Amino acid sequence: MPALPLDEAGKYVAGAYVVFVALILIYVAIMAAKLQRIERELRDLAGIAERRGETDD
Amino acid sequence: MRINLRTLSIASVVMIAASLALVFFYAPLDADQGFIQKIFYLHVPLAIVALSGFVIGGLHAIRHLHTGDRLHDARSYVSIHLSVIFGVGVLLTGAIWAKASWGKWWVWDEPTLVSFLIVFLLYATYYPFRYAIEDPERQARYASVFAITAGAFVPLNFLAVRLAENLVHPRVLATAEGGMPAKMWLTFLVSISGMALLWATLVRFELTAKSASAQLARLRRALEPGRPERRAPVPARAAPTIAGGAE
Amino acid sequence: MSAATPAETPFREAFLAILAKDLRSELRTLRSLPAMALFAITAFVIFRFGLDRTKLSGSLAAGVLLATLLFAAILGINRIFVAEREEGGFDAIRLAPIDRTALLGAKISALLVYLLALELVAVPAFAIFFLDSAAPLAPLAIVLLLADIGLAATGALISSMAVNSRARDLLVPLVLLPLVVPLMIAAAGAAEPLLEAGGPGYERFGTWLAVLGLYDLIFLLVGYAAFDFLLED
Amino acid sequence: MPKSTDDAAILLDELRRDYGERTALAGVGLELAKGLTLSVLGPNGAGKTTLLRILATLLRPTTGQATVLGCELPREAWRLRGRIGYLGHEALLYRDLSGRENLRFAARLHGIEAGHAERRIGDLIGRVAMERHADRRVDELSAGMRQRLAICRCVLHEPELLLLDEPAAHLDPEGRALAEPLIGSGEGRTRVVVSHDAAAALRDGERLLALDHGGAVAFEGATSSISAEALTAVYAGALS
Repeated sequence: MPALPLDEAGKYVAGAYVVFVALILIYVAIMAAKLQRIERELRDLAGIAERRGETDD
Repeated sequence: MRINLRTLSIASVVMIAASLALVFFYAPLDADQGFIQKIFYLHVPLAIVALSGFVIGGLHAIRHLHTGDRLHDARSYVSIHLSVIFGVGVLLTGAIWAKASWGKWWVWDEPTLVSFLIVFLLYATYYPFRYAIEDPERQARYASVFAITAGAFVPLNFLAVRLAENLVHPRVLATAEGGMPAKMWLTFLVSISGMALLWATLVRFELTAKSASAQLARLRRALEPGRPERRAPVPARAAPTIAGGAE
Repeated sequence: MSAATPAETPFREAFLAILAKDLRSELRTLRSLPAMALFAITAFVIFRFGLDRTKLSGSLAAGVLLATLLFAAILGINRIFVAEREEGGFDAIRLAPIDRTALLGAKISALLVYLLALELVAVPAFAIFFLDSAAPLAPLAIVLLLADIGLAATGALISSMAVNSRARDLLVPLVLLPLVVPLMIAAAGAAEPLLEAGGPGYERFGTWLAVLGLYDLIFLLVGYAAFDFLLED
Repeated sequence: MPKSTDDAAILLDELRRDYGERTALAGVGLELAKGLTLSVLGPNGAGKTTLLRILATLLRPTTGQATVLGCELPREAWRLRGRIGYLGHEALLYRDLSGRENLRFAARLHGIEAGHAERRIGDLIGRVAMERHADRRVDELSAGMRQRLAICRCVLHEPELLLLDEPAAHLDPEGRALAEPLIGSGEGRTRVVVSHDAAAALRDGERLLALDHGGAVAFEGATSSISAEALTAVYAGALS
């Protein structure tokens, strides 16, 4: 198979690298959603801890 | 596993940047494949790292069964999880490479890629398998047995698929087996190191996230003892009413 | 210490007890075997019309036969541990002074008996439906026996785990199918020349038998090593 | 940590078992001498069955010490198997086999020589008055009959320690009377009996372990040191 001309080949190579970057970005997005959930829970718990501190005094 | 997450992150960024620079500005054009061959530096490291990750998942699973320490199960799970994600990348970049080289998105006579598909299909069942088992301790043990079984499967599968090929088609990586120029080798080695570092970083990242969730659940239990836990199969009962009443 | 530790029941005795129990149960209730055989015959009929062929040979014959046997086998594999799970057999066996591997060994053997019984019906039916001569059947039996051992080993291992999950009937085919791909590759590789229209050929027969044997060995060993952990709680 | 003595059948120290996030047993400690009966009392979900399953080597403790008949669990569990008679909620009988076939199977697993096993099985079936039903398939039998067979299975191999989870369940008065000589407190048997009935627990056992929700110990000691009224009062709200 003869090598593809550069402009043709470039599309495929770019495609492959875009796939790789996209995959990592999707992963980051999923982890970001998880982080947000953790943050929400933490805020919730911090509120509980604070309220408890007030009633104990 | 002792290097901290920050160092690991920086190292993988540096290594991947270096590998990209080498791939596009240093490595020579391949005589047969031309520019298309650049996919090699992405596809092959992804595949090797994913397969190594599966094997590492199996090794952690052995340690888990050996010691009974659930930490090893978490490591096994995260290793397999990231290798599955890398596996998606392997199949997609493999398809693109096949299209560029042969004009078809999928070819059945490339044994390495076909083997990888089968391995990927097996590991994709790890999730439904794992989450179908309710008791967390048993889940961890069964998942470890799965990881070990699948780990033994990987080489056997490569052997069988390789033998099934009548070796009519020359392999794409023939250049890699024959005399690959030193510049290509260097680029390849840097690429694979970068990919391995990326994998390790993400494993650490995911483990840290898992641990954070677990600590959070612990905190919630400590702060709200009476509240039913979300993931517990049986809700915890109300506080004891009869403790100390036995006088 | 007053009482001495009672001797462990010999492996052979425990193995035979469990195997005999399983076979007696199956003979009495016929829960798995008729369903497996019926499934196989019906699948042949479906292939007859799906492929629109009245004669099969070579790779097509090997594929139809092996795929049918595999899917029929899954029916039996699904059920092999159900009695232990639902009727307390796991507990009873774990309370006894036996090597737990005897349970796995007995289940693998019981599955092997089921598979051989299935093939005793399905393979002659396949030959009558689709083949011109019975010549390939003898060498085919060797291939099927080796494939059955591997299928029984992986099947028993996966089934023992699936039976303790929420999705028993789903997990066995889901996990087992990719796991037996190498087994199918090797069995099909050996069976294809055997079933050629011009009479059985033996191209790379030895290589494929070696792969089958290797597969059997590896998964028997994995089962042996891992099974104890599956019974703990 | 208490030291193991020769006449202690069971020695527990800070025994704990978690199922994931949920605690089933939270630090149980006790000692039971050979020849005595320990009654275990508690509301549903207090870890009674969990305790019994740990003692039977069916479940691993999460933390803490458990020594049963001189074997440390779970490390020496293999030495203990075959010396315990366990009667759980489930009869542990195969429904497609007859009672006699089930007992023969159990005897083979326990390595009992065939001739001896046949005599022992015949004797036991007679003692629970199941001669007429022993050759019927278990799925044709009533719950009470299954329980009688389960009792036979439990004592078939002449265990040194009986672990009984509500042994009277499903049994009519006749069945209870027949079961008593086999699994009752006579003949110096060492027993752990899980019960729902406070009065029966006090009557049957020398020692009492009362568990609370979440597997906490509410009372542990000699049955003579607590009156039925006090115990009933303690459990009035919790027991159904």
